[in-house]
Amino acid sequence: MATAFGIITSSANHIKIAGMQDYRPMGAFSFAGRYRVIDFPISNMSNSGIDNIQVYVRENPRSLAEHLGNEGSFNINSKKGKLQLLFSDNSTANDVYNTDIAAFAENMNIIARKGQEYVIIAPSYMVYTQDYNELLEQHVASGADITLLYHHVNNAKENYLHCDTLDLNKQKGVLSIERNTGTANAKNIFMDTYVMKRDLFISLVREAQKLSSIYTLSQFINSEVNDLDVRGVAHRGYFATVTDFKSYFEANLDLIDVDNANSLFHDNWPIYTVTSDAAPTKYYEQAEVRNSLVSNGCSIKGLVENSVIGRGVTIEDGAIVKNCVVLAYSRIGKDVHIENQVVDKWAQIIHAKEIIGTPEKPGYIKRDDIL
Amino acid sequence: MATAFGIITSSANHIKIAGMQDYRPMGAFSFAGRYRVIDFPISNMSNSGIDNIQVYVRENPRSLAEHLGNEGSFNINSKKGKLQLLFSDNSTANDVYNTDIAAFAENMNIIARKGQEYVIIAPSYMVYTQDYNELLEQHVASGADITLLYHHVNNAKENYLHCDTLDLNKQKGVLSIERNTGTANAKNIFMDTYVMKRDLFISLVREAQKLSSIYTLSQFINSEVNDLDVRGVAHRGYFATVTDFKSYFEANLDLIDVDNANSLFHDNWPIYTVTSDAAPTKYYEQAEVRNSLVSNGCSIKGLVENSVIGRGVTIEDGAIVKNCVVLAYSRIGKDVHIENQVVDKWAQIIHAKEIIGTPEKPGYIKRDDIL
Amino acid sequence: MYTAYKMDVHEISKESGVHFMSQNNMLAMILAGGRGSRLKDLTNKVAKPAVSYGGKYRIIDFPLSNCANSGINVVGVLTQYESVLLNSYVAQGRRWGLDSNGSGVFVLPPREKADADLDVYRGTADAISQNIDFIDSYDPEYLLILSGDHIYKMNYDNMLAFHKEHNADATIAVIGVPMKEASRFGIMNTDENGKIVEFEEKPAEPKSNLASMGIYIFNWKLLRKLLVADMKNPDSSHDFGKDIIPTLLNDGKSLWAYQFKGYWKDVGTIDSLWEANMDLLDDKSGLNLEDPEWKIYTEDASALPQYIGPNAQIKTAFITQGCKIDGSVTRSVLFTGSVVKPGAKVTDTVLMPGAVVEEGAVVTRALVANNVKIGPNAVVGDANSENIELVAKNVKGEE
Amino acid sequence: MYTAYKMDVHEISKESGVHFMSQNNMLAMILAGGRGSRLKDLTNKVAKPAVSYGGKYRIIDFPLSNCANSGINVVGVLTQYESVLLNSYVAQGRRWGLDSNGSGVFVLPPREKADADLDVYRGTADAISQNIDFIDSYDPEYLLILSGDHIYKMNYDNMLAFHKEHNADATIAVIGVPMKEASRFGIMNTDENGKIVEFEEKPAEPKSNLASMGIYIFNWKLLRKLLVADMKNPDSSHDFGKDIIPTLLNDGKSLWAYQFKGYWKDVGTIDSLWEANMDLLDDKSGLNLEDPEWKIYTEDASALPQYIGPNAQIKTAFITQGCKIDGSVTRSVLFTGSVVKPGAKVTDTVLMPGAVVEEGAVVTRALVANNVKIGPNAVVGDANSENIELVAKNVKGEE
Repeated sequence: MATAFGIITSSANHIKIAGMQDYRPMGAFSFAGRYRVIDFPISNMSNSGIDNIQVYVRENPRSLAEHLGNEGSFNINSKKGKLQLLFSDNSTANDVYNTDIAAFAENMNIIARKGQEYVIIAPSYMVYTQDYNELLEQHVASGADITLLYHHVNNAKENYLHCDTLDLNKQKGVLSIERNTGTANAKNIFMDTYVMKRDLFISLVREAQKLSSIYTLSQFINSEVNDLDVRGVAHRGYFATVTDFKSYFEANLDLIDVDNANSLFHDNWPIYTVTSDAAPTKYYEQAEVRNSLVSNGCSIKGLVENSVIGRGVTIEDGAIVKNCVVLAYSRIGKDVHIENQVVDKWAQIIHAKEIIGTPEKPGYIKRDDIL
Repeated sequence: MATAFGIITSSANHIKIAGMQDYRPMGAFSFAGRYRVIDFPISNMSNSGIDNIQVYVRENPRSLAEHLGNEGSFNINSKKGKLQLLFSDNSTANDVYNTDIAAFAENMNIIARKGQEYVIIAPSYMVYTQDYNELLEQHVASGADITLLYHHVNNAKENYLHCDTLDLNKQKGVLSIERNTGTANAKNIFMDTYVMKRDLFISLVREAQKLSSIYTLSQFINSEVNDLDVRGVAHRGYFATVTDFKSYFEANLDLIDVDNANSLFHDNWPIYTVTSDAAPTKYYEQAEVRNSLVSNGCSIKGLVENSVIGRGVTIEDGAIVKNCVVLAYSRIGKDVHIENQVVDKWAQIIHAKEIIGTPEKPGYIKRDDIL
Repeated sequence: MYTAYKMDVHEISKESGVHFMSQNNMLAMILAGGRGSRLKDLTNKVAKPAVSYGGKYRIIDFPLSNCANSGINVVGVLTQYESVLLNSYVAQGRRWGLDSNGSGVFVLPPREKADADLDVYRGTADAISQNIDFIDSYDPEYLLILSGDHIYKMNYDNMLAFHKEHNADATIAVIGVPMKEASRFGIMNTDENGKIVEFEEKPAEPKSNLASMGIYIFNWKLLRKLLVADMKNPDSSHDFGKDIIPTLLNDGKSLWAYQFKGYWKDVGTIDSLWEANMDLLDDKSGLNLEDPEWKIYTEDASALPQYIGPNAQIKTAFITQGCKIDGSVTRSVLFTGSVVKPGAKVTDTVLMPGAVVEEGAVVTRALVANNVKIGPNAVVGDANSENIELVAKNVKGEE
Repeated sequence: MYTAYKMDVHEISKESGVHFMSQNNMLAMILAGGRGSRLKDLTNKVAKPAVSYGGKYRIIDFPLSNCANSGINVVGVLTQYESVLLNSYVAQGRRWGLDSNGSGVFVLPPREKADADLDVYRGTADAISQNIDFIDSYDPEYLLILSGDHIYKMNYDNMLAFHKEHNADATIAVIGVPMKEASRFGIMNTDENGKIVEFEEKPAEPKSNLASMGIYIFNWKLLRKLLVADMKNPDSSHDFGKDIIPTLLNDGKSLWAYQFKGYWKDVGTIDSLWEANMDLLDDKSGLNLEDPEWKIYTEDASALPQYIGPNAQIKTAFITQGCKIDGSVTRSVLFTGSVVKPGAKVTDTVLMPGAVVEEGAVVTRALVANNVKIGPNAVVGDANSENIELVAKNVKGEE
């Protein structure tokens, strides 16, 4: 039986989500009310029996460190397993140096001590479910050097613009890995998920470092596709990226659609998270709630429609909340009307009476802000 | 009953331990074989019923993050309590800006949300036992604004040179807090431990920030001793600082002395740490061990005298280890002779046959080094 | 040299089974052996303390969370009847943070010993007596006795402070009940300072309205002596209320009443269980489960947030994660994973975990048990009924 | 719309007591009810699986650590006799990392049910039968049965792979024993592929040397059926070896022998417990407790590192934290908190937790029980004795 350890990468340096990212790394972003984005890759690994997981973090580690503080929440045996946060020194001189390769190289002595034969690398900023054990078996059976997971989409002209795409031959061999430039709708979006032997991974990191300090792992593999057997494997089921503000907003609202929820959440594949021990939600007599996901601990007296409501949110009398993603502990005051907004944690909208965005250009309310 | 939350501070910017500190913050330094320095302040707080603890970390957080990953190891209820790691952005421009005040200010929104009336601040780089509950009661009863813990010593001319001292009046009122300049042997060494109301603490941090970006908390309190009622309380029992390489070396060997151990470790005051699940230590037929503290998981075939041996250390046939602090997983090879050394983790001394330091100038062997 | 290390005693005794108790030096024992037979079908396979309550909780979450929040870290749970679910529920101490190094929730059923055959607990006091060795292994100064089937939030550390302040031999928590109901309770008659002068079990003519809540703090050394004597007494019913407390009073010991003010409910019947749930809809009931300083902890169920469908109408409700609602819900409490389908009407009702109300069904003044299905267009319960209808079996609907 | 969320089934069933099993879908049950009466005074107050071993461990740490390392996350421990220490020891699942969300170590003593009075377990199979509802609540595909009193390191996940590979109905772990001792064991006779053709309990003339280790993997559905039938069979002794395995063979089921190679020891007597400890001094014994890939986890005692005094002489020893040694120790194993004072001589001996050897005392070929004190200049044990001397009471010395 092949064994693997897991690596969960932080977002690449070209991905920025203004606002929210000032407070936490993308993996710690709230998702579907009670989860964080990183719960998905960690649960995928935990459910696949991978109990040795390294999580790379670049900036603002506190929220992620707290969330991942206890392996037990993710059903990882704390004795046999390890959920390890690895920090990388950020070059403030120029962000181009802060590559995944640089982070791996910095922690190479820890990687080199791992006993597992394989490594599975997954991003902290994409949402999907995948049995990595199956993927690993497929990888071993195929004889490939590297297996890359991708998702075929038909809307790549206007979406996934921060992602890489895979160009594949008939045998699913990877011909190239390149940034999606929006040239066509049909594309294989690379899910930044890799399977390979640990030793190959170590030598790739070392070689890449020798050649250029700004190589990323995918760029370097792209330069090696002629020498290595690199293959793509198609992912099925729900897939979302959190690579810009709009994709974050849309992915959250996606989950209100039952079909999407059904293709992300499966029997016997629990998505773990850290409980906040919130009480159930209280709906008052005036409440009107439709077509929404509501987390525990809320107090609702207003109208909520087509929205995702995080834990402990207060929605007061006469408030109207439509097409919004409201993060935990926020408060939408009396008679306040908001549409197409992401309201960050602890924000209070009490003085502003109307904040309306459009689905194409949703608004953002900062954490701890009082409006 | 007064309630307090705890703050454990990282070492001030003038304290540097070349070598070891490259790999971990001072709180994560190994102590007495199986502990880390920070186990002492955390156990003091946990045993005093303080279950809300903030630990500030400046650099190389990984080892500390891992060590403190699980509140349960320190007997802190993970639901009611919180052992929280707070990071501070280090100004790389000039280290003088990286003060404790700057770190507090950066995390002020979290401090401001605490429900406890008092705060107890203790350093991560000093070793002592103290019932903080008693100290808090004393503080409340005295009516002082700020209580500072100090230890009276009679050897301050050549020791404690990186510490502050308290000048006290007859009523134990603090007249000044100043760096020990080695002018006299009898001094009250300030243990960098404070008790005050949370609200006073917050306003001190805010005021200090307004006045100068390089104020430390102790400097600012020193400037306020005429306006505030600041008092000293004497600590009794074993006390050691880990503020330079020599003090680290000596504090470790101190504990071999039964009297010191007895004044640091008390009944009903357990010092918690994280177990490594090492097996007991195996002594072979050739072993010769005297006057030493030996941790579990070692394999000993050589001679060990007046030394502190960490977990999982191998001491081979014919090796001689005297007056040494050997950290975990190191290996002292066949016929190797070392004296007055600190051997860092994972180091292997196998080729060098003799490494001899003096008690006045102990040597340091780097982590992962092969000599 | 060798008088050495003071740690000796502690280390050695720890290894041989004596453990270190933190902070308040008080160990808690929860009496959780009740059959709860008036809860009928709800307790067929589940002991009463494990019955679900308040959307996401079980009754025993209350004393356990109170212990965690009061700084008590070692809790024994005395179980007896049909306890497999209760045992495995409380065994996972992490739910209440009681899994740290030095903490634990310990299930204590009757057991076979070298000198005694397996036998049931004969009474509340006997349950403690049979576990003297467990308690001794922690060497506590104080022992807190709790019941596993009451809903309330209480700081036992404050009660201990009261106990110490009065230098009491035992302290009993009491609550004021309406005078006309006092004869249903064990009543404590106290002097003006709160010292107990007399205890009357269900007095026909009560002299006071201070009812015992079944919560006791004892000095362990004293109680231990009494229990050892009580075990040998053939005339004793081995009960705290009937035997131990009267003995203490007869012996002239110093017993104090600690008056509790706040929400407290014994959910002994279907009606009172339903009422206690409905109390959660009323901000004035005095039971607030959202206080960040005194949370009630429970099992961390893996469930999506509440899904509220396009046809949902929700007015005055207490709903937890994992519920799916696309019908009408009014003045009701919905437990984890319960489902209300389009066109269904749920009013003045408690839906226990996994209960499903199919399209067009109407449920009124009912308590629908775990996993029960109310079929399409079925009608259950009655707005004018005196008692709450317990629905413990699937109800067939009309397709 | 409402056929909705596939999570339905899982969430609902979870709430009603069916839990999610991770990874290998195998639940383990450890039979830990043995009195261990041949261990004499060591098991007066402690069930055999809780007896100390190897400096810092207890015997039951071995199967529990094996489970943790094999990716099994739910373990039932069937206890019966004098189990308070054992129960509270295993209840703290964090010791083996078995306290994650979804994991647990569950103590399962006999219990009272709605339809049955409290009664002891009648045999190994009956102990499982009485907990069918517990097992069902996890809905495992495979059930692993273990014994709580053997010392060995074994990957049960590999055994499960073997079980699946052979499409077995049941797989039994076996170990080769010397042919002349085979008649003391339950012997499996297999065909050339390892399929079991016959089982003989303590055969006078053994046909094979493959002894059952009392470790079984069953397909739970099949075993469940057999157990239900066995419970009702008045002629059954309700034992796996005597009843269940023979029935399976008679029914023509596919039983396979999984051959284990490695260290395995049943520590049933004082001599064998002593020997198993001495094996730790020998690098060639095959029992390595230092393998980072297969650690044995145990209680995390709060103790200082070993203090080795200026007069100490230690040759060939296995010593754990909390010990204080200032005398001579040769070929011995010292448990947590044991003390050897100046001038004392400890040879070929096991000092259990907290044992103290005072100045000038001489202890040879002995096993000194927990917290026992050997007084100054006392002489205990004999280098030429056939059996190991168990010292269970303090020995007075000469001052």
